[in-house]
Amino acid sequence: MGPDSAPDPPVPWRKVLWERQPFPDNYVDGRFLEELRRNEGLRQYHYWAVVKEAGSVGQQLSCVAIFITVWLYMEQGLLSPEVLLLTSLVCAMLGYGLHQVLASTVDSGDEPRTRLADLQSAAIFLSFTYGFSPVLKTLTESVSTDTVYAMSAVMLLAHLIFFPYTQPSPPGSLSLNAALFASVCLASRLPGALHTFAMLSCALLVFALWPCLLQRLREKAPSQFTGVCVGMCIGGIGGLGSQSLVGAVLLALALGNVTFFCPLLLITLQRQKDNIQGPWDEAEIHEDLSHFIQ
Amino acid sequence: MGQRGRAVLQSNASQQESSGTSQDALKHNRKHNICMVSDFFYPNMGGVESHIYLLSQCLIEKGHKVVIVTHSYGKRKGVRYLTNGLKVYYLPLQVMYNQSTVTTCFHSLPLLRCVLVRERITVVHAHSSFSALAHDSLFHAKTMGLNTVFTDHSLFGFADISSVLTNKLLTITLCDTNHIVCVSYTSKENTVLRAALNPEIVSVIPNAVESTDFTPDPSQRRDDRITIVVISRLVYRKGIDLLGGIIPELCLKHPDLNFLIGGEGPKRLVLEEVREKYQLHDRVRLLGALEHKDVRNVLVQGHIFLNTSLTEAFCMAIVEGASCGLQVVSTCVGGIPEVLPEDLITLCEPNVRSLCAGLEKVIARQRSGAVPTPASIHARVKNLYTWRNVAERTEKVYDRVVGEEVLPLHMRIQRLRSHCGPVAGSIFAFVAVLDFLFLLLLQWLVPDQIMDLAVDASGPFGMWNQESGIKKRTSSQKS
Amino acid sequence: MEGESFTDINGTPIFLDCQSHSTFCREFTVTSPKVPVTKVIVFTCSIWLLAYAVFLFTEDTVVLTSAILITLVSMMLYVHLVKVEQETLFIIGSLGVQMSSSYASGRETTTFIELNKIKDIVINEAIYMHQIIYYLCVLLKDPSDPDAVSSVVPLFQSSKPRLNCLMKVYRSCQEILSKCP
Amino acid sequence: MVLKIFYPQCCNLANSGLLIGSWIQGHNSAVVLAVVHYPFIPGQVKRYIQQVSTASGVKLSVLGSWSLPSEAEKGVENFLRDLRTIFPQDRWLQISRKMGQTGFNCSILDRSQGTILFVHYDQRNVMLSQLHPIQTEELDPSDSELRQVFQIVSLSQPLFLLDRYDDGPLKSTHWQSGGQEASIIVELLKMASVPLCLTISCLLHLLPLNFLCSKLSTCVQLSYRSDHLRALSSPKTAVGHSEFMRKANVLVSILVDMALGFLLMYWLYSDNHISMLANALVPAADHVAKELEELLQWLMGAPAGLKMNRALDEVLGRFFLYHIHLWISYIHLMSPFVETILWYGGLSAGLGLSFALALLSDMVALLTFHIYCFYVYGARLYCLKIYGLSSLWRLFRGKKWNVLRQRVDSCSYDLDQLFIGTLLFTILLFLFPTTALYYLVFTLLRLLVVVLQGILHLTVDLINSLPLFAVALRLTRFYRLAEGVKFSVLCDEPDTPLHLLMEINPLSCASVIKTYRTPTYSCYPKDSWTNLVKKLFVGELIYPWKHKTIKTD
Repeated sequence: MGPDSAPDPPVPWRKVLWERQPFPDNYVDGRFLEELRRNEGLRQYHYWAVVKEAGSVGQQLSCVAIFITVWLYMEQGLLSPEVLLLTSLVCAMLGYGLHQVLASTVDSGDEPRTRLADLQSAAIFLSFTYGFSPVLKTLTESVSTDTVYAMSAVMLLAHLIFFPYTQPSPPGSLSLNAALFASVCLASRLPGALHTFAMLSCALLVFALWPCLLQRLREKAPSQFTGVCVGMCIGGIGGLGSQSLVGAVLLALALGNVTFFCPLLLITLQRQKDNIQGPWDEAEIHEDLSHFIQ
Repeated sequence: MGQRGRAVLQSNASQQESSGTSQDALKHNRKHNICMVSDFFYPNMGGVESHIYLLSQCLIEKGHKVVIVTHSYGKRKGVRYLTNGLKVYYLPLQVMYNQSTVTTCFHSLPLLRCVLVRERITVVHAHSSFSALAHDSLFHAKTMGLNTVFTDHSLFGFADISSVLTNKLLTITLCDTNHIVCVSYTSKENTVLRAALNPEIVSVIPNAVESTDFTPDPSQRRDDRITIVVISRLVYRKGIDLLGGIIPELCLKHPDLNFLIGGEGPKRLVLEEVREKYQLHDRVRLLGALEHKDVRNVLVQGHIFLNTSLTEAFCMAIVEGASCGLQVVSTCVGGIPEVLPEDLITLCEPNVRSLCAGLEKVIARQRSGAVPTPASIHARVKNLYTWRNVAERTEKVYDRVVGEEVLPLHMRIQRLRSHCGPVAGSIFAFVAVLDFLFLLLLQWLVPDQIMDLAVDASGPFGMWNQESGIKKRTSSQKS
Repeated sequence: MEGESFTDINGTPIFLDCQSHSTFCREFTVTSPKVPVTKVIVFTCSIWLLAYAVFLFTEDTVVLTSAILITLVSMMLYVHLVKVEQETLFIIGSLGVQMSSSYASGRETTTFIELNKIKDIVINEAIYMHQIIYYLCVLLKDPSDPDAVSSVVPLFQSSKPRLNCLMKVYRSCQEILSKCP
Repeated sequence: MVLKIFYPQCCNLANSGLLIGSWIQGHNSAVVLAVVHYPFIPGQVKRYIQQVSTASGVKLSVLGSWSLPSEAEKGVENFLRDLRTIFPQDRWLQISRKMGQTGFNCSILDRSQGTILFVHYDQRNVMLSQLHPIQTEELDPSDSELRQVFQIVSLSQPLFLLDRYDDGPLKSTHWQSGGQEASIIVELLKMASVPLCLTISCLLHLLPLNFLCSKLSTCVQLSYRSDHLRALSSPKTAVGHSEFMRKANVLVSILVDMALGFLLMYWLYSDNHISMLANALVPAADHVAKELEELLQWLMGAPAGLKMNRALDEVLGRFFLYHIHLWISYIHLMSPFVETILWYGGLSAGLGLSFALALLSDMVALLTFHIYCFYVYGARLYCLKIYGLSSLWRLFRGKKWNVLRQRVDSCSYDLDQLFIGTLLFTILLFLFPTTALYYLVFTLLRLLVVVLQGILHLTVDLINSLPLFAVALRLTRFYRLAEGVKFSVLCDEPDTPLHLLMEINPLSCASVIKTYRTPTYSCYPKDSWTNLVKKLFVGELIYPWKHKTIKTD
């Protein structure tokens, strides 16, 4: 039974251990590795489907660009805080209306938030922001502008990286917090307390409430979703273009990259995939077992 | 203790007398001086640990000299003796993660060299690919010109980044290892693929079970109910989440069903929550960590043995269950289908539905009484896997390995570079050269002839075989 | 009796001198070689040269003074605390075992262990630095449990002879211990 | 079997006679304590042995005979053998010395014949020495042999009282003191000590010492010393070696302490040093305050180029400046009385140097109270910020601390919670450097004071706990404190039994201090180093030393 003995076996080899077989221990049968499988369960992607999914990434990128544009306008004094507040209010009302309309079309499973709760939240937002805006104003006074810009840039990047693109509705805490942190930093650079207040309300609108509306839109009216994405992208490029041409070109390049080039790369690289599978692989649990314990 | 000291004295005397004839005797009888190396050994408990211990005992019985090298466990460091003069070196090396030592490729060389030289080792046998010390010893043994054997106890995937790295390391250390032992055919396929080996130098030698320790005792069962026994560590890899799904499903259907679960681990929480939610406190008993000697007493209380592992190279637990006369239900993963004949095991897919169906079938058979008696199952399983057989087959591997020649340094470098890819191969060829230079430095600092040769406790000139009185004394030292 | 020459674990020669005062009383003396003069000179010179090099940069005589002081003090400490020239094992049957070591400065430390505290004298193996060595040791009884060993007292700790030397001492010790239970 | 005979060195040249000593139980050995010379009357010898045995508690007996070659009479041999019938014994040792040999011969008259080992010992040293580690139990047959030898020799002191000037019927050789010397002074002191002790202990009982608060180190020292005095002045004599040593150590340390204290007093009151000190103190306090003020001004600007939050910076700076102002006015109010305070304070040195040091430590604590205040404010503010920031940082990442499971869980927050949390987090984060800097500076100041106080406490503790008596004993009478014994071969002649010399191996100085250190209340730092750094980092308050008494309640 040791290695290299008994060369000519009369019975066929079986892949079992419990039987003493007339083969040496290091015998290699013709059926060696016959259970080896490659690239099992590979998902084939279609280019346009991937592009459509990538649209939400581009849309979020544009959101950030729009926010930056608004801040640039405010900083240069081209946009008065009152106008911004008014616009925000109108947008918020419109968005809330749309949200309610979309919610009422199909009765959702979870219990809906009451109007009163929404109103309460809004009151909290406004009062806290208004109350803290003088403090926030002086907060970064002694910190150098470059530091504030760098910090905001990093935070906005973090927002983009950690944003839950598949389901933006309950906003991911880290991404939302990063965005709010960045907006507080940027808002504190503005000339007045009212400016800060307006800027923060705008940030709340763009980073917290807009993704909720977008999620609704995607669930209820998927056809419009693509249009909204395209619209946001154009809006972002246009807005940034009015302030800096280079910024707009860079944004356009980035958007093109994310929405068109990256999906192409994914699909071409997938052909190179070589994954070995066999009986030695750890079995995966596909069922959802959490209902047994919760 | 005093007697131990005396044994040392006498052995040296006899050694000097017989040193002239020893060389011929060694070749003729093909007795080897084997050094087992692994990070995992007693007092740690587990499959690899008991494999090394029992294999060593059987090899000592066959007249070979066996020493074990592992890292120190807490206050247990230095040199210890176990039953039958099995000498264990607990080397003071830093433990990094999961009892595996830190590896720098070099720092273990001085101590390993000392052990290999003073014990006059002919074969280095490393165990477990998780053990950094085993990899180190394979590398250093080659530098010192010794033949090596490696036993792989576990299966690995190919998909994630950690296994890619581990597989590369395995490719490098196994590149000039003389022979590899795997515990099942699946494990062999896996190892051949991972380390890019020639399948001819890979032998399959299954683990074994001390079947005399696992005898059936039907009187311990309660016949008014059916008991399912699960004995495993409660971790994800053992499929405890599946078990958490099976328990409520079956318990609702069969009011006379009981679960007896032995073992400890992070997934205990899952089972406790299931028990809590479905009010199964009287029917699902969690026994916690079991000592090896208690396992049999738990097994004989059950009718069915359930194994829900998600991956397993050999699975001794199902053999132990069958040896105690239980019906075995198991997931069909890894090497499990090779272990028991079809009529002794019910194989299921690793999901709750399939496992439940398999269990229901067995429960129905059990109810109808259409199952073989425990004694007959035991009689069939008893002689399937014995340590003596394992030792015999391993001995043949050693015989084959000893005859092979060890590659000189330049050949070794060539082989590393051709076999392990241009980047990793070159790096490790460089490491091999450094290792060789380090060895030369050590040989200059402490020449081989200055090291005292160790007095054999086991093996052809072992002192313990000759004095029966000492055996008993020191076996008690194990505790 | 004549001294026999052995080597220690590093290969330096040492001398074992056995004196048998009576059938039950023996004295083993292991003598290590003296510190070689060359070593001392090299050590001193290297420190002084280093100090002189520093002195050339800083031009501060404090450096030279402190270098001289450091060499003197370190040599004195070495001779007084580190360098053991002789280790003696004095075994008196039915009374006990006395270990003493005398340092190069002449300082002597002595420990006497009574026989009723001794369980046995054995040769043991241990990991020392990056080597595994044999050493002779006295096993002490645990006062609460006569079968257990409470601690181990190593012998010839600084000279560290090799196994053949230990074997010789061990045999004589066992001879005496077996006579006087 | 080897028969061991412990033989006193002083009897090497004794006239022939009877060996008096004791067999050691459980061991095959005998201790020779004395030689009773010829001529004697056996009855008297027996009576004498009886007397001494009852007085000492050791079972003494006649071990055998001793003969010196000088009186080389033939008849003696037989006479000696016959003595055995007079003093019936199981074993009869017959030790004799021959001309031309240094060793003695010994023959045992009993059933067994075995080898003999002579161990010579110095009777005086063995009698006076105390074997370590100290065991308080009574003689126990299973005990170690050497311990028994030591105990027998030290217990049989009554035997040694019989000295050469005694005109009794018996003459004997053993270690002899030069006779009882009586000093009048010593006797008077002994007489006086009893009533003195009684009065002191009465006084101590009268004094209500319980009110003393443990915060002031002077009070701690006072209660500590009073405890010592109470222990010293108990009218009972010390029982056992360790109690005696403790008392002696305490007495010596008090005496040394007081001597040092008087030296200090002498220096203080001799050249009007007190007023010099007082005059220097107020300007020094002023100077410190000014330095602190400057430090605060610096902090209120842009310290080390750091940009702080201006508003908060000013608020904090003004707050601390006001404190310093308060402090300075307080000091100036106090300045006329400083000299008087110092004058009376200096008197405390009369109680001992340790008191003066403890008082100094308290004064340092009082004088740096403003620093302590600053530190506490800074630490509290900093601690608050750290806690706020850490919990808000968890919120920032969408996690929360699960109190029940003691771990960080993920948690989905509401929009408004997230918004307010981030707002607060941002504010705290930007204000944090300002607070941290203030905290850092004042912590460094506080640490300086703590180190100073720590050194003072250590010194006091050293004075309190150093076993001066034991150290002096070790230096002057090394044999009194024995770690063990050491043997050397005395004479090794072919025909005689082996003679060994047993000497006393003195306790090393380090272990003397370790064994006899007087236990004290406070002598260890409260925290380990890593713990201290951790505490400093999270802004918990640190104190210099912890008292054991506080820890218990």
